Amino acid sequence: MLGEGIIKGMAETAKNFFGSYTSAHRLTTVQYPEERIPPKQNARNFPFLVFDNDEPESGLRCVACKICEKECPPQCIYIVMERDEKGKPKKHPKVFDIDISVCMSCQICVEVCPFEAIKMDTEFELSDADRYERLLLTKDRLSKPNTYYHKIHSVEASEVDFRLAEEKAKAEEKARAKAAASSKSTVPAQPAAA
Amino acid sequence: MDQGLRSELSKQGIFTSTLEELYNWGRRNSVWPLQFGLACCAIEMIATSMARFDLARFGAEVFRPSPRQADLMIVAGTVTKKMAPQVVRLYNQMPEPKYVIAMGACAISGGPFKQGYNVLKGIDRYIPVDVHIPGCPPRPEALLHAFMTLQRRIDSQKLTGANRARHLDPEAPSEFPVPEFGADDLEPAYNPQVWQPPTFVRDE
Amino acid sequence: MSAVLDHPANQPSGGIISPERDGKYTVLAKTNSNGEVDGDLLEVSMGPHHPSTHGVFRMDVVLDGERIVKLKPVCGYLHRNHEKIAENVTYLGSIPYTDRLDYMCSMTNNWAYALSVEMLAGLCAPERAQYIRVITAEFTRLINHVCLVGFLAQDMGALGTPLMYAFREREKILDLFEALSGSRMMCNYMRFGGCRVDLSSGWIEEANHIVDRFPAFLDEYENLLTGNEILIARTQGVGVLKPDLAISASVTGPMLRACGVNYDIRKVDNYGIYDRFEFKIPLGSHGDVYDRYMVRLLEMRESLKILKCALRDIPEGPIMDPNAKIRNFKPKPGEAYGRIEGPKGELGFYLISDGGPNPYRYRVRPPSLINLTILEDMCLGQTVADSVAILGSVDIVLGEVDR
Amino acid sequence: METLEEIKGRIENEISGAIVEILPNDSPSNQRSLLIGAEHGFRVAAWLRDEPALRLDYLSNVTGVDWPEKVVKDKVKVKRVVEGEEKEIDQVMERRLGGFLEVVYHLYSMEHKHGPVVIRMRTGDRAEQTHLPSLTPVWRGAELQEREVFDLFGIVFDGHPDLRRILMWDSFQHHPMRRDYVEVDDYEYEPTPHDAVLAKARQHYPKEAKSE
Repeated sequence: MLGEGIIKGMAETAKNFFGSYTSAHRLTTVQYPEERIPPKQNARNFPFLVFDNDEPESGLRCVACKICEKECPPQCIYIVMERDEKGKPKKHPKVFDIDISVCMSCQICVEVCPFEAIKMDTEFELSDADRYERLLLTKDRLSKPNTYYHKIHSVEASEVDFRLAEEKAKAEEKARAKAAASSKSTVPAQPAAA
Repeated sequence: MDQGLRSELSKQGIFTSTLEELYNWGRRNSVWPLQFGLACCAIEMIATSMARFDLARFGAEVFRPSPRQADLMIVAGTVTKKMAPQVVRLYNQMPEPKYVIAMGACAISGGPFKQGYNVLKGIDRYIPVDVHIPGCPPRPEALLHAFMTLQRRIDSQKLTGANRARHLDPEAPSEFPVPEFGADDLEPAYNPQVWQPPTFVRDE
Repeated sequence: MSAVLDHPANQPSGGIISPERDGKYTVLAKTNSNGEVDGDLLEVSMGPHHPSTHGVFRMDVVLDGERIVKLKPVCGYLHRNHEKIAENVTYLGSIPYTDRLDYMCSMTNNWAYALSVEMLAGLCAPERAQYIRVITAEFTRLINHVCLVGFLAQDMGALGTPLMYAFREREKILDLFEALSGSRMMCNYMRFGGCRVDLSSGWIEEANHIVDRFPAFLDEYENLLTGNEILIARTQGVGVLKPDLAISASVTGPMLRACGVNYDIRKVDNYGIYDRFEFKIPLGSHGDVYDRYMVRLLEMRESLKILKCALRDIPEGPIMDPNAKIRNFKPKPGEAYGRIEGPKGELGFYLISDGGPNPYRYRVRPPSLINLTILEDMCLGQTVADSVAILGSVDIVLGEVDR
Repeated sequence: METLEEIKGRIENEISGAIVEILPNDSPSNQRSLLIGAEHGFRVAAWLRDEPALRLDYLSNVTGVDWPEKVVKDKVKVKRVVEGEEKEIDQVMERRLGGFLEVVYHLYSMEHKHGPVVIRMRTGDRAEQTHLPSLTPVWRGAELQEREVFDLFGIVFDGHPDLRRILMWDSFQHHPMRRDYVEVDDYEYEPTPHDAVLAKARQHYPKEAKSE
């Protein structure tokens, strides 16, 4: 019969219309500002820097090794290493900028970082009228405490903490062994990753 | 009329408003976007307009296929040099008041494709942009957030005075020159009326 | 209107048009006894901004009344220099760029690239990674086909409704991808030698849940569309493509199979672990828009079979080849061409290494672009409105056409 | 499928004057290729397509590769008379390898389901002799891809029905995928400059140079 297919389609639409009130798999609208989709464990948007012990400056895990700067495919990371008066490099970034107007959220910086210093944030409400100032994340806007990391990626953060503690213990063990062997040096060098 | 008197009146069931508020309220809640996608972000833009995120809740009910019926241009995706003149032309065809959202890294600055020879490094070189959304691509919620940012911006616009809304200023241009294809780049490379290379220099 | 006829290969022939031509360009229009074109031809530029061109694609159409006499695809409006950029970033750095090629199916793009690098460097992904790849690739095929059908219906005037159904299912699969890789669209998930992260706990259950529900959705979708008289009238007998022309024009994917040619790289190359799954290859017989639509719907059902098996059989184990190096990866000089059956057709990557950290030459074989070769042949003699349906059925994504 | 050596032998037997060379490939992929002289390229291609045992009816991929001129340094031992005595001395010899452009075709067979057979053709140089025969009449699938190679590499395909630029605009003058293509300077301030971008930054903002 001509029109049968159309009627069948209409019936399907009607079924969906009423079904959308009752069944969850029909995905009703998320009323965004008031209601949010619960963020996923792995969700990523832009990078941030992790610091330990509530010390945003000295607690930064970043040692300014510039690996992420080099590996970043769109080249949106800029790092300047801190130097003391004599010009000797300190293992600390003086400038750490990420241009999120360029960043493509690929997570390669996180993957290549050997110090677990840079991680992915889930924050996405960053739209702004100003392109240059507000979309350039400087070090103070990037630094976030480890507790925040635990809050957004709990599973991953615990794994990282475990791994870091293990490494630290190993390094201390090594340093102690070294100290015992030479028996002269008194203070073991602090491992870089700590 | 001060805030106190107004709230007092509204308790009595009398609502007062200024012309400015009414005007901005109307404009704010009937922004119709242009159905215009360029690249990856366009898919997220479509996803935003679909049932799960439903951009229509904010008054952006319909995506208009014609620029003549649209108020908002969402530049969703990479603007290449080959496409830039068409984007400007579309913008010129939109009636005032009109707004532009640069959605995604590519539209803001060329994004990951910035090093490419055919990629325009930011659509703000040719047309004024009201809101930038970083992200590659931004989540649908991020577009909704940007939309609310735009609504707040519209809400704060003045009807009169020196800093009145752009479309109320007869001096302010509504159309911008369309760049032309040259032998090795667009000519001109940017519109100096809209955009100047920033002179910011890092001090360390 | 003689300007149209100026091309040296163009010779006006009498009478109207047959879509089959032997690779020659002939302008075909009604001519009078003197060999002149009857009446005026109308040149229309459809695009680059046009609601039905799937992005920034342009067709220069010459019309005789409402019939298409000549059609030239014009692309390049999204030429983002992917290949040039890839020559300047490392092998690892190219992976996120491949996501943005065909932005509906980032997982299959990842896989094609990872496969090519694995061929170039002699790596092999472990069992579990192979299974994950199959699972994600088949989910990608579902996303692509379901959205394509939605867009196709929208192009033909079904404003929104089928597309809304499609995007609803897409959202569910995207949620899976986000839980797996962290991003909805740009997964950046596969690596040469395996995958980036392992499946989280509960992921397989969730995936199983979606796979179980999907056939019911497909039935719904077919109820909505397949028997619809308007759809049938708009698609059957429209844009017919003959198998020999399709082969000669290197058409691949569902487009080719709709013409009845049995060529699916999953079966031919048996890349990955596709030889372990039982699935059929749906073939069309007419090669028209309707067959392309049906082939895609049937392919989704076959994908679901693969998904079911893969989700059941997935073993435990490592997900990265221990020989794979992510940083400072420098394959030996040489070249490799690896290809997979993407949702749109054969997606291949051709890499030349000179021993450095960046590829010397990096080339994407884009199925969307190459399937456009015969767009004109399919459209000649059809009406303008049909050209929209035909273009929709080719299934192009501009990120891949122009790169 | 036959080995490349067999194919090479048969081509040279069947097509008089055709020069075929097998190019090695050291990578584990082991996809070696046939280098075909440009003059006979068209006939060889048609033969590959029609030969019943091969039936390479499906042209998968066409691409260009740019090999600019390069200087290779070889150490050669030279005998020379120094102070009346004959000595062997290491001498560095410089060889100039002429640049050329190359097109690579990847062929498969849909009928026999085998492949790939990779064939290549090379131009004389990179400036004037950039003509190669078009294989579009053999495989329609080459049409858009050859246009792309023409656009990005500047190889002119003789016999192509519609050789125009495809990706860049028509008035564009360069061939951007060539390795010596210099991009136009449309630099703007970038907050995160390094490598090549830093060089540009220094040029545009001299102060930027001081800060590093």
